[in-house]
Amino acid sequence: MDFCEMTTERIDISSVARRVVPPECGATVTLDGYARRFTKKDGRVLETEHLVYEAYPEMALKEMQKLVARAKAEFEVSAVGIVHRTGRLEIGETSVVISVAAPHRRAAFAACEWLIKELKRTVPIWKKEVYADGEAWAEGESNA
Amino acid sequence: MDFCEMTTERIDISSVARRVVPPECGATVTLDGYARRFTKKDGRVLETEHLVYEAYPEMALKEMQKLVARAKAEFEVSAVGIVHRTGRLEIGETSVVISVAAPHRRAAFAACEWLIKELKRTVPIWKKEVYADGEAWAEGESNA
Amino acid sequence: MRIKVLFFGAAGDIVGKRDDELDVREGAAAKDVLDALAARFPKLAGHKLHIAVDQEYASPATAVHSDNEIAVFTAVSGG
Amino acid sequence: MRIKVLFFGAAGDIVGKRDDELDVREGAAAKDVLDALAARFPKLAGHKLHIAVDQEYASPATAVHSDNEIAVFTAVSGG
Repeated sequence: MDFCEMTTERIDISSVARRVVPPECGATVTLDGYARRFTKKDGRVLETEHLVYEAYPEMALKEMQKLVARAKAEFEVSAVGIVHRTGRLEIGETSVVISVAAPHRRAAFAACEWLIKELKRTVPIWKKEVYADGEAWAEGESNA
Repeated sequence: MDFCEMTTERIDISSVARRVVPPECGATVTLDGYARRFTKKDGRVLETEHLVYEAYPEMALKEMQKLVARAKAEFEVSAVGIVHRTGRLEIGETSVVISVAAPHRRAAFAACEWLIKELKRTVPIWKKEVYADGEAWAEGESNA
Repeated sequence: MRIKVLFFGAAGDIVGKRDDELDVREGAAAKDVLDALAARFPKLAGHKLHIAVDQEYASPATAVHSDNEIAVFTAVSGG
Repeated sequence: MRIKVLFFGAAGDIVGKRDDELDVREGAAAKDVLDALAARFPKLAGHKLHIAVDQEYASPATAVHSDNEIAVFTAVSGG
């Protein structure tokens, strides 16, 4: 029921969310992350033209699978799906979808929020922001 | 950007989530509620065959719009979409989708969780569970 | 005065219809409407009922008029 | 012994390639690999680097062998 995937194709949110619907559940919480056009950096507002995500694919999948196992051990959730896109993404396109199904929605919200925080901290994927006049690797939210 | 809708058709989660993507945002949190097959009641486990949702449509839309206004006043969120289905629903079919986009995902999680809690408490919609040998109106989570 | 009342959810099943007409005194409040309904449909008595006047939740003291849209229902259970 | 190192993210741009070979002493630890890289690529010095051995985060003391898959990268920024 659980799944972790990497793709270079567009991610359809429904197809992730609807794969985690066990019969004992009544709610699925889905986090949909996407590229924002404007980023504040050193007091300036940078306009991003597009993004490039690079992954260390085998390790990224292993780290995602560890997160799913930890989420299922620590929260009362029934199913978790994570899909992360890599390669070039246009502004507004979904980079990551995390769906969590649970018998009670409170656990689904808590687990989904924990999963995206941990994914950004531990899963070896890097985001490069490309501007009209340059590019920069995004700084991680915190260190692993 | 915000929207509240009632429909008797199937709800596509992506089409709700992707309508709330403002350029200053980087994350959308979506709650997808659906009919569960098994419900505990008075110590028995009932198997639901299908559901029927009834609404007081004009008032339901007004109450949803109030919730959206309150969510935007109380949380740092940019856009909210709510779609609720009525009529007959089969098990596993989505009854409600709430999507919240925000510059920072923490506010999106908090607002989405608050919205579904309040929707279940205040929006005049009623769920009837139909079993092989009878039917019953669901009891609300709490009183308005 | 004569008012029209809409019923939703379990309330509709209990009274056996989705709307009804009811006579209440001029200047009646929401509470008077609920009392009149309880007298007419004793099976409603065991239920906690909500009343909306013109599509807004009403308190027991909310005044009702013959041109108001009045709705009575049990605890909501959407979502 | 000779080891192969993979680079990802900013680390790859800084060293100008996605993998490289490096000579370290037998029984070297992850910390020795990072020190050798810092000596060879001075521009890496200003960055906090992570090292993975066989696709697992390694501590400075983790032993490395010539048949390990070793990867070096800056703080992750997916999501």
